[in-house]
Amino acid sequence: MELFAFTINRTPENWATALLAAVLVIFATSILLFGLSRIPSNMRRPLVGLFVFISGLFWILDWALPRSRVQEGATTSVKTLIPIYPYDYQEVINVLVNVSQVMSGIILALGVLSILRVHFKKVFKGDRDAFFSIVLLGSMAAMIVIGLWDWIATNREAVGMSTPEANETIHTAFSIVFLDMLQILDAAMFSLIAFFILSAAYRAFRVRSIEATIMMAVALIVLLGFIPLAMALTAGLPADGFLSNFRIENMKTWILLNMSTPALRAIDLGLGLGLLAMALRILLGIEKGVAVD
Amino acid sequence: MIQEPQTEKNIWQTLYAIDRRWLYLILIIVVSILVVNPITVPNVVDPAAKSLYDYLSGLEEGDFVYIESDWTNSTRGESRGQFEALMRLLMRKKVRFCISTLGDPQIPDIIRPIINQIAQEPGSNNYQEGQDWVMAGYFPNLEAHVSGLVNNIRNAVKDKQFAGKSIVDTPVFEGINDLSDAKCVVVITGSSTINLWYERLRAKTKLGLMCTAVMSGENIPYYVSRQLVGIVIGAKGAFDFETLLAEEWPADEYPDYTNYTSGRRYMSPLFFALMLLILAVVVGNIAMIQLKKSGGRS
Amino acid sequence: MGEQQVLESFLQYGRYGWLLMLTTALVVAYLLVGIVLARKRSGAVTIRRIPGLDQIDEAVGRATETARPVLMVPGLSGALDGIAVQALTIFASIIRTAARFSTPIRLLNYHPAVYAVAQEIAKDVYQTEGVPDKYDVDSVRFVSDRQFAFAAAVAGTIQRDKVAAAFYMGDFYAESLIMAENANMVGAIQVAATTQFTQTPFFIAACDYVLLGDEFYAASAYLGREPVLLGSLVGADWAKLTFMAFAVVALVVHSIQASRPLTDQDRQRFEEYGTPVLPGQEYPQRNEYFFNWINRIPRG
Amino acid sequence: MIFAQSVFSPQWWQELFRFDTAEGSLFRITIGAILTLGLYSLLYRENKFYRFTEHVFVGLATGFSVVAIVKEVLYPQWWIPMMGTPANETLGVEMMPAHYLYGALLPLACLAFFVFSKKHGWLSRIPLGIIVGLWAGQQLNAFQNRFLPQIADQARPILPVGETTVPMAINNLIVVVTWIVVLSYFVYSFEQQSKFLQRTSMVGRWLLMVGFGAIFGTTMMTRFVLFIDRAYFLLIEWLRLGKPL
Repeated sequence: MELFAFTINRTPENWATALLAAVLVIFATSILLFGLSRIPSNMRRPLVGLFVFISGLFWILDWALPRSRVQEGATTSVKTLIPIYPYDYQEVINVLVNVSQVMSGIILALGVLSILRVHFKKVFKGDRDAFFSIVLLGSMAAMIVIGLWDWIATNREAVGMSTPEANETIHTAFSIVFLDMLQILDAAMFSLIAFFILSAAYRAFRVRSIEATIMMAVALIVLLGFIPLAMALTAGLPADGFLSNFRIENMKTWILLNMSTPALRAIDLGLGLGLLAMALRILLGIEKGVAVD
Repeated sequence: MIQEPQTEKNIWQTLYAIDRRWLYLILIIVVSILVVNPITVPNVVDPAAKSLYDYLSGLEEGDFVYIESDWTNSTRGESRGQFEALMRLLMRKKVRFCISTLGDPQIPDIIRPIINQIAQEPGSNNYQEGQDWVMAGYFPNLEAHVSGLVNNIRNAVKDKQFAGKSIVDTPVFEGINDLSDAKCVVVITGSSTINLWYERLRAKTKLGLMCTAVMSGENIPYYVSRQLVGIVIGAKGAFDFETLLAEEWPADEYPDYTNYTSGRRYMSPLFFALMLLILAVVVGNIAMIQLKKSGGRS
Repeated sequence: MGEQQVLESFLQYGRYGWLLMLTTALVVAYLLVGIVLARKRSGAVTIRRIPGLDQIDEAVGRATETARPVLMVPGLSGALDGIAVQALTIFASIIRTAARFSTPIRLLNYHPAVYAVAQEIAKDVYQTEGVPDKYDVDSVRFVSDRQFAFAAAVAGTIQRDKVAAAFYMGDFYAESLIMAENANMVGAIQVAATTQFTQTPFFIAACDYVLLGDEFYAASAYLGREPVLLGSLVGADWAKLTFMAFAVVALVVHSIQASRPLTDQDRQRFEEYGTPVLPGQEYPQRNEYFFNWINRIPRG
Repeated sequence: MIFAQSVFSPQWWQELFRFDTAEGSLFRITIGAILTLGLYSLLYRENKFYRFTEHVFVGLATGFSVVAIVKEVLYPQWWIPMMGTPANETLGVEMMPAHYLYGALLPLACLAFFVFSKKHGWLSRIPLGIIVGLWAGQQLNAFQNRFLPQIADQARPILPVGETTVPMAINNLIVVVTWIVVLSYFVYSFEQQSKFLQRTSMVGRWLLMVGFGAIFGTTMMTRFVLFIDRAYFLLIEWLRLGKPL
């Protein structure tokens, strides 16, 4: 049974066995993949295509397989009608989500490599901006050290190997770099858009063409419809009856529900179809960007 | 850069291509003055916000609501006011709730003090963590979390603990065996985490959304197609919720109750900033028309 | 498993019965048939003009004249997805023009996996253009995968390098205006296309040319005129026409149905398949009639 | 009165130079405030202060991405399933078996590093292909659940009979017509020779602008509130120039 499930039951003692099994798998896969590098070049394209298609197929099955709610004791869960031995299909899906994330996570190292490359080059070439590159590399290193240290400290506290009091310095350091620096910087950069929206609107909202005029008029009505004081302007109109349609908040709601909603739905549907077509082309290996040329 | 032949520009030419930094300076001045000295503004409640408020306000004591709070400091201006108003309503109605978060691992640390502070207020029925509400904490994987919750809520949060025991063993989760036992799922977010709920949530569970104003355009269609029970939009939505709270618990009957916070506070600077924008657009247009008339550049 | 459970297992097919899955399958079929047909008789398909795309060469040309770089941003996709791949496919043709004129490029990436693909595509383009030595590996960069750090760095790059042309294609969120306004400050020509339609108005306000909606997906077919791409475009067009026709039919049938009262059987069915009912609303919802009617067919 | 605690008072400066590191202390707020001003200086023009802040920002952000990937992805989603966890009775944790096959992901993902190699560059397509393939497979589900209910909602009664009132009927008609007209703008491959189709397509573009105008209007509110919140942070929380909430 264990053999088919590809698992080892863990006890506190057998960590070395588990590690050995994992290392063996890593080693075996490496050899297998190394073997791939020797296959003839006309086989490369179909091979990559096969990888793409099979990984997509898992989710297509998730779309197609019927499922049922199953009562297990006090809880209800969803099961596929056709269990894929030895797991329920939902478990397969959970693994897939992991796979994509773990692989992207490992590939992040490639991105970090790119950053290190660009900035170390600047430092060693004595670029005009070398100082700023040092600042960047320094703050990156500081964040990694503090972040990981704090994480390890927290984990040790969770199993009772350490106490929060003993790790107070590192917790404070982390909360400074995270809450008081990174988060604040995020918020500040985000809020800068207020200025850019003002200058963009100043330039773009001109009665230059029909399109620009429509956009401006609708934007202003919707805007006023959100402002309580502007609503007071038309508050003199009756609350119901025909004239109520000209109250600014009613105009806003009407535009949002009956004009903007269907227009946006239409554009969204087009985007959805484009995305689906893209996905199909990728799965079939006929999209140039991912397939081997 | 626009090269003008004549040395002296007339006022319209200056205004037409005004240096954007002047606009920025005026905005900074206007907002600064009103942030320091806010003015109280009246309100007209949005029906979509009222719809969610009425639904939640109609819940009975002991009902259960699942909350996903995804906001971080970057949308604090809008989401915090919404979150506070929601907490006040649920606590006053004695509705049990469980909060999870998908946005950022630090969110529980940001919102827990807010909840505890509101729980101390008069009218909040002295809400206790583990008794009346629980924090399911942070879930890194959006996709797996939402499908997990929909498939089996107890299983999805059973690893999260409060005071040494699993949160599903606390009184909060009593009688909650499926997400459809929750009266509502409320998502407070500044990002597109809501899309997954539309995709995964089964029709029987109701979904409410508190989002930033920017997201309203794409989410109102879901309110129209009734995939949402109600939608609370931006700081105005927070102000709406605060206004509705004040209607249900008016200040003369409940003098100690806090109904208004940042929703109302941010309304007057917002109003004047938007007025500034409208003024700028009008001036820009007049400048353009004047230039056209005088045969300047069009 | 009892019969009830087997029936219930079709819950995932939603409130609209088999129609939902069938429609998705139909759309897929349209796309596939479109691709197959276009392969057979390529050249027979014409696409309407997409103004923004005609400006690419002009923008790159201007960058060459001023010896300032061309900036490309393939969006802020959270993973390596079709949107980023599509953006990079469009960028490939921009990089090709840039390689011919030896214009410097800056391709700034948000996601490491997108960065890897971008790196490869850029390398390939320079290779096929016969100028592999002109390719600078550092011109294709990973910046940061945190939204506003990315925006800050792009804004900084735009201002410091004084880019002459900027192309934003793919998934963009709030940062769209930060990039576009900064590029506007340095006087760059900007072409934008985004799948997040909420950002399109800001690009319209700040950029010179904007591809609306799925013109973004049509772009690679428009630029490359490859049968596969043209075919899927035609398939998507057919799907759109079908949906339009469906909307008209549904309108008529539903209007007629809405004029008759509900039966108890209808009510029971709504109960069973979990149609949401909101307080203060009639029960069941009006626009469910039509699908209620369709639902009867498979379950008899 | 209000200036008693503000930046104009000696107390404020005393408090700042106490370098108190407790959460929400003036010292910590000041760090954030200075960084905020650094980013805001971009509004005037690109300068050294901005450049410094930007590099700090990118450095911290990338560092945090690394930390977050280790903390939230590699450890819980790869290492733990691969190594399993023994049962722990005191914490009430059940045994999780070691799924050692997870090990295969490491060499598989590492193939992406061949991207710089001239000879084996194609190997990097394998991990990237798997990621993009997984994305592509999900699109059927996403399309079905996101878009089809919206199309379904287009089925609305347009006859003013029964419970449908005349205004409702008119609104419903407008909704459907708008939807169809805008969608017709996005039809690419049919020659738009006829005047009628060209007109429809032009009107479709106008209606699209209505949608975009609405987005612009709603977004402006958010953006201003975010700046107002930052102004509150700088003026009230940091400089203490007014009464807090």
